[in-house]
Amino acid sequence: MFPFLKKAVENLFSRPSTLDYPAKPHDAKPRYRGRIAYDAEKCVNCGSCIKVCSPGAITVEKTPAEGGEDITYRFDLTSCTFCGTCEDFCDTGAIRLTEDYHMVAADPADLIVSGTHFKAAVAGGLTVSSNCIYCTLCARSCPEGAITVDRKTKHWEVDREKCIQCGICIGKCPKGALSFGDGKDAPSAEAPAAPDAGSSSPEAAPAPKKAETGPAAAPKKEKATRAAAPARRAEVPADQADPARYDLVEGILKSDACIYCTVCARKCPMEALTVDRAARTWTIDRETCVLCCRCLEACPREALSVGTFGLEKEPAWILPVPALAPVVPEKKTEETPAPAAAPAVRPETAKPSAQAVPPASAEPAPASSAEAAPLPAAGADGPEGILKSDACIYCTLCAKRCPMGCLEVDRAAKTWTIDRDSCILCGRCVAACPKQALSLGTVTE
Amino acid sequence: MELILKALGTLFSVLIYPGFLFVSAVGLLLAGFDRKVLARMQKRVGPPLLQPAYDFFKLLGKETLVPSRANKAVFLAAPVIGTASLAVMMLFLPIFGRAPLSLRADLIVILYLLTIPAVALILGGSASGSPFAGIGISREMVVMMAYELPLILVFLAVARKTGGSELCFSLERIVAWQAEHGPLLFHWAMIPAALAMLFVIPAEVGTQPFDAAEAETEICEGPLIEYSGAPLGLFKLNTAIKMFLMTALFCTLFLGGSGVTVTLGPIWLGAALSALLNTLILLALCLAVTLLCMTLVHAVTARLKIEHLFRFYWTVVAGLALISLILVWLGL
Amino acid sequence: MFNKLIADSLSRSPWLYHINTGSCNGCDIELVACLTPRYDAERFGFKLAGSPRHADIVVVSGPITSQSKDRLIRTLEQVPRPFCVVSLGSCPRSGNVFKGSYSVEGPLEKYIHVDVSVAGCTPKPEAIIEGLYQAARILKEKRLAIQQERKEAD
Amino acid sequence: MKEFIVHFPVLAVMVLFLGAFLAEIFGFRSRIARRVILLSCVSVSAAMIFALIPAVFLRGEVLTYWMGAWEPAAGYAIGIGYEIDALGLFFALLVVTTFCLSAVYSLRYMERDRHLGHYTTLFLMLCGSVLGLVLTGDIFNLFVMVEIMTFAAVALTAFRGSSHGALEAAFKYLVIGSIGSGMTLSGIALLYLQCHTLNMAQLSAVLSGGLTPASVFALGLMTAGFGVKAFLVPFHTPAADAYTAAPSSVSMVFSGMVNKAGVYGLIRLVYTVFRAMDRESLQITLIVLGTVTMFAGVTMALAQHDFKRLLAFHSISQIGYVITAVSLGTVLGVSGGLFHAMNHTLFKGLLFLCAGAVYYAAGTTDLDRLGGLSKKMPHTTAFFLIGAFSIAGLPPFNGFASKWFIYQAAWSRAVSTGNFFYTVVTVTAVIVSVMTLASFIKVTQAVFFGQLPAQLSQVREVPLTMRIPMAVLSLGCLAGGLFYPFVSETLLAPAAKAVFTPSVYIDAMMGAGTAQAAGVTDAAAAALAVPGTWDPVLWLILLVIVLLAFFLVILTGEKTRGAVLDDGGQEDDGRYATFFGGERALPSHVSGSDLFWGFRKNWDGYFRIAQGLHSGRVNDYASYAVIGAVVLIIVIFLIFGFR
Repeated sequence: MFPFLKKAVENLFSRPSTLDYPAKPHDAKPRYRGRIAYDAEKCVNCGSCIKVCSPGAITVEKTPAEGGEDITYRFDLTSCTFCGTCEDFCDTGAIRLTEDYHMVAADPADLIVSGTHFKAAVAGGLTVSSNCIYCTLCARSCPEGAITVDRKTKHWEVDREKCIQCGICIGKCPKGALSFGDGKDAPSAEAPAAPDAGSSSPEAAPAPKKAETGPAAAPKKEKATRAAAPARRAEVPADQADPARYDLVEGILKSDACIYCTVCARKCPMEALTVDRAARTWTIDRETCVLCCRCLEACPREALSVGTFGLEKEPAWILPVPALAPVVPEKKTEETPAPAAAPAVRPETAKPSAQAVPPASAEPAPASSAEAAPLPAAGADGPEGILKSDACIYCTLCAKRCPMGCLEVDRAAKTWTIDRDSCILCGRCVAACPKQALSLGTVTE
Repeated sequence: MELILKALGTLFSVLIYPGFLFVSAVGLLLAGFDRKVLARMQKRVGPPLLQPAYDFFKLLGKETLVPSRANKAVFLAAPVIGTASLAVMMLFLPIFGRAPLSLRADLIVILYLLTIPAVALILGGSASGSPFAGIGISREMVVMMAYELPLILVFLAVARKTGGSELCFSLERIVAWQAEHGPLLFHWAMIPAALAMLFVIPAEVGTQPFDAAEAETEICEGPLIEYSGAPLGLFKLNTAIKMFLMTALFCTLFLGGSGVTVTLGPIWLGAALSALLNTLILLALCLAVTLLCMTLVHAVTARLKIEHLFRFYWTVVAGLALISLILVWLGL
Repeated sequence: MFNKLIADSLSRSPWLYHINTGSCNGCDIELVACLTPRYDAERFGFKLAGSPRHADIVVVSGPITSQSKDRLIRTLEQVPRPFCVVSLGSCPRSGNVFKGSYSVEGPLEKYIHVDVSVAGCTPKPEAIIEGLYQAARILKEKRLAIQQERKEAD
Repeated sequence: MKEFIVHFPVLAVMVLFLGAFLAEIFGFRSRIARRVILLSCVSVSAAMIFALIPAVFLRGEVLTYWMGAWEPAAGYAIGIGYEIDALGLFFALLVVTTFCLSAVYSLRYMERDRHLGHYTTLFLMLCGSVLGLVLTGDIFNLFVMVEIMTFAAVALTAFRGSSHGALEAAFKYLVIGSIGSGMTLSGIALLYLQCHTLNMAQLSAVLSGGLTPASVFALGLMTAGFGVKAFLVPFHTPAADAYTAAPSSVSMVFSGMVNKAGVYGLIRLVYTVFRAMDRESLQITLIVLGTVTMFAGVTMALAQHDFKRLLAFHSISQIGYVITAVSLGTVLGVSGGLFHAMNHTLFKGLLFLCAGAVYYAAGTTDLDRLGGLSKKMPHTTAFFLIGAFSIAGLPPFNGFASKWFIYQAAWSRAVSTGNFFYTVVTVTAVIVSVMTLASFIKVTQAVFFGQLPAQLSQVREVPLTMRIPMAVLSLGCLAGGLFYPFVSETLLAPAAKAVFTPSVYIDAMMGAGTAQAAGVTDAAAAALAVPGTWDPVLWLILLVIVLLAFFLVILTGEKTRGAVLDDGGQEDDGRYATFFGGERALPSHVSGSDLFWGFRKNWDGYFRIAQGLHSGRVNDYASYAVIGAVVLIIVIFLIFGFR
């Protein structure tokens, strides 16, 4: 009691710790999520915010107006949980939760944040150019679920009724293949863009399909390399490829460092990789691969990379002849190592080179799948494996670290055994060993 | 004519000074002071000094609801009786240079008159018919039983000290004795009694930690639960007046009571000045006592359970008073 | 003048009664935070009362669950006039994330006129103080309106 | 007129006994005859007693009456003499007030019982015996009256024989009462052996020569005997049961006059006959008895669950006050004691009548089954509150005035003798007073306020003839407190003077000069002076002024205040329902049985022992009585010596 007494008397003669709040404004801490600020101009009316709002505090109202419609978003602050999800999901940054907490009103109408923007009617709908690789990213990002993509049949379709023309998919497309085009049917992979395709968004729809007949080929070449095809064709390294016989395409490449640990296969979202530990084979289904490069990140040995290689050309007779413009055979000259990013293969570069590309490249060539050769053995005889020196103290740390459970250490009997069939040579045990008793080397016995 | 003047004078002293109006004003001021200082002890800014007055006037402007299960007459009369008896009691304390009726009641009477407001509160709560109030009145009564023992011991110690071998319950005589021998607080045998009295005051007034009867967090303010509007305001006023009354009683018993007597300049001016000065000094003393026994204790303690409260008063506080009584009895 | 005094006092000494109608406790905690030394709502005379009969401002938090609905209505009935209702947080006004639940019977506006809404989930104590302050002013207006009515009735 | 008045004392007693016979003969069948006999007897008797007031109180005479004109011969009283001094008449007034009001009350209260003829007979016999007891000057006559009183009381206790515990209570009363009577009789026999006379005045004169061991033994026996009649602590056990089981009109008579008879006997014995109160050790003995009685009574009352049983324990407790005060041996103390005896008659009678009214209306006195009766019985509630405030000693009611006398008397003894014991007595008295308040708060909450149980919704206010006695007693309570100076001057001062002037008593009976011849001198008793200051009338006037001011403000300020709204009869209107944290306001009553657990918890051990001692077994009770009597006698022997 007496310490409290002392404190009480101390307090009596010290300044109160009370904020002089209503008299002096008091700001909230940074990143406080307060009143919603809504910038109608930035809004693209995608409706993601409405979707993610758990209390359903956001409503949209569309009123027809001349030449389009007025779109009004209302954020009811008396219903909001201020979770900030709408802000996170807003791709255009139209929604922002400010640090203003003064949300007090006698009239609840004062607690509704709203904004209206005019959205001109878009003449056409969403269209896809031949750059499309059917990766399904657009379908997955579509807030309205208006896009359906079938990789197998290479079918891309948009439901115009559902599409709200938010444009999110355009941003998501790795190949820049989407645009608001004319109102016609979406171009299929087989049918190149219609010549009269008008682009409202030049950035998003990079392919000037009408301006030149030729340039349409360039994107198609990209497409061709990844399009599904029944035949498998031989691959050769890019520097050795004969441009006459081979298309130079981009894809995942595997180096000799591969230990066939299967991690890449497990990480592949498209299940395009098959790795057989026993047979020490690494296979990629290039028609499935979307070049997301997750396998690169996953590989413990950094054995994978993106590179260009030659892909044996398709026989010309498979090529469907474009209906409108007979394509002059072109030859690709310069940009053999096309980066993974799509814009690199944009018309600017593709156009001048279009002439050089042989006509075959314009067709949707059947994709190829390559089977990598077995890894050449590192040593003269026997496979590579974990080796143990006499420094081992049988501490079992290596066994504990082994992801595959292939190490067994018996402290009492002082034995160290390894199941070489299970070992993926990931090297964790080597790193874990406190005595540096383990190493990677050729197994001789 | 003289009779009328006298009657008017009495009426003035009953209703205005030092009667009802004055007591209410000072009581509310004391309560405000208590709240303010308490807040400052908790490092808060605290309400304005006039906050209890605002509370009181606000309550006058509210509806008064009488619950259907309540006995209306008792329910409404209880707070009025309580306030009136407190206001009248003020006249029996010789704490001002001007104490018209202090000859008319002695310590024992004061002891019993003090129970009337508590009984009024109990009856009002009981009449409201609420079970919460039932618990509240039970606690209020136990609190009363708890502080009555130390209080009577303190009174007897004072009476023995000032009266010697004569019966002396008269407040006037106690004050006169102190004028001669110095305030009782400075007689060391009386210090335990003064301490005990300091503990009795918060229980009598019903402030934390001795407010088990009106614990708003457990039993929704106990006896007051069904009160609203003006009657509630009167009960709040009662508490405020009690605060003043008890501190003033402490001043009378232990600090010499009637303050100073100064004569300055012309007689009438001197009388007026000394009355003013007396009042101011008394007020200062009351503030000090309030600070010491209510605010400080409130700031550093939590509410006691009722059985602990009872035990505390019958052991520690009564013990203190008893020590004083025995010391005084031994002639110290 | 006396009337003015009373009306003035009404805005200076509003006592709160807090009803939790199924709130997650966030708002309740923040309301209590208003009474802490840092915010000290007692500066303006705010005080938590134990009984609705003492209340001037009824603070409602929570989305009015079906369990609490009747209790809320009963309690609100017992508050002497004039009084204000303040909805604390999003729940009483809209149900917030609980809206549409089988057990939510909100919004509060269905049962009683809400004088001041404090939005936020939960509102900051500063915002609560602001809301209560506004309610206190409304209280004064209500009192004056009652006076006016009486005067006209005479 | 003067000639008639001399016969009044004995006639007043005779009328009642005559009425008892008449009631038995004529009142068996006819209700009217019964009522006529009852009312006429009590009113005639009361009128006769009241007619004695001017002579005794105002003129200070002592009236004597010799039965059959058998006046003393050769200085020896052979006949039965009645002697009415201020003390006797003071008690007689209490007695007649009690039985008059009780008679009026019982008209309606007892209407549901059968055998009312017997009731009337027993009631009148009880009244006559107690009246005779306080008026007689003959100690054997006094014993006879005690016997009649005891047996009538036992029979009345058992009157509602069908109700629970009545016969058991009567049996306990019979056994303990007989022990008391036996001791009294033995004491009287011893005295007669020693002094060869039964006249109290003459006894007093003879005993002034000094006490022999036999007369000390007689004193011990008779003190214990009257202690039983007054229900002091080791002898109090039958009181609780008897008061509870008897009809309320009889309970009122018990507490209003039957135990007062014991008190009277004790005072007469120690002050007039033996004049032993100059011994401080005897005073202290009796004060200890009284203090223990008041403390034990009130604590037991706090633990009770039954309205009447609670009142019974309070009767015991208040008698403790009376005995304590009377034993202080000062004028102030004796007047305080007598005042408290008078007030006890008023407020305890009132409270018992209230309990009876509750029983009449609700059919039970169980505190756990009652509640909220104030809305149904507003008058009874008001009377009860007055009674409760009086017994709790709240100013300005009479209980406060008498307690205030007692505190002052005890404290002035304390400071003048420097004996710390008296301080303890003073403190105990104050604490007991607070506990009394507590237990009546409990009754108030449990019976009158709180909420009405559904089964009591048909309860109605009791009939007018039951309310009138209550109203009279309430007025008495208020008047006694407000005009205590008047009471103390006209009633208490003469009665106290009579206590302290045995020579006057002796001379009046045995002829002037007897006292002086026997060497009886009165101690220089001071006149009654109340040292304290307290002006209840002034206080009340001030209070009324303030209240008026309030009401003026309220009336003029009606427009500014919020309206006072009440239920308008709508029981289920939520706006006026009791607040239950929002729950539907179902009937929920905090009943009184254990209201003060915060207090009880700290006294657990004490209550366990005390309740264990009150086992309800008559064997235990009888042994307490015998052991108590033995201890008392030994103590008295120690005080006076065995020589």
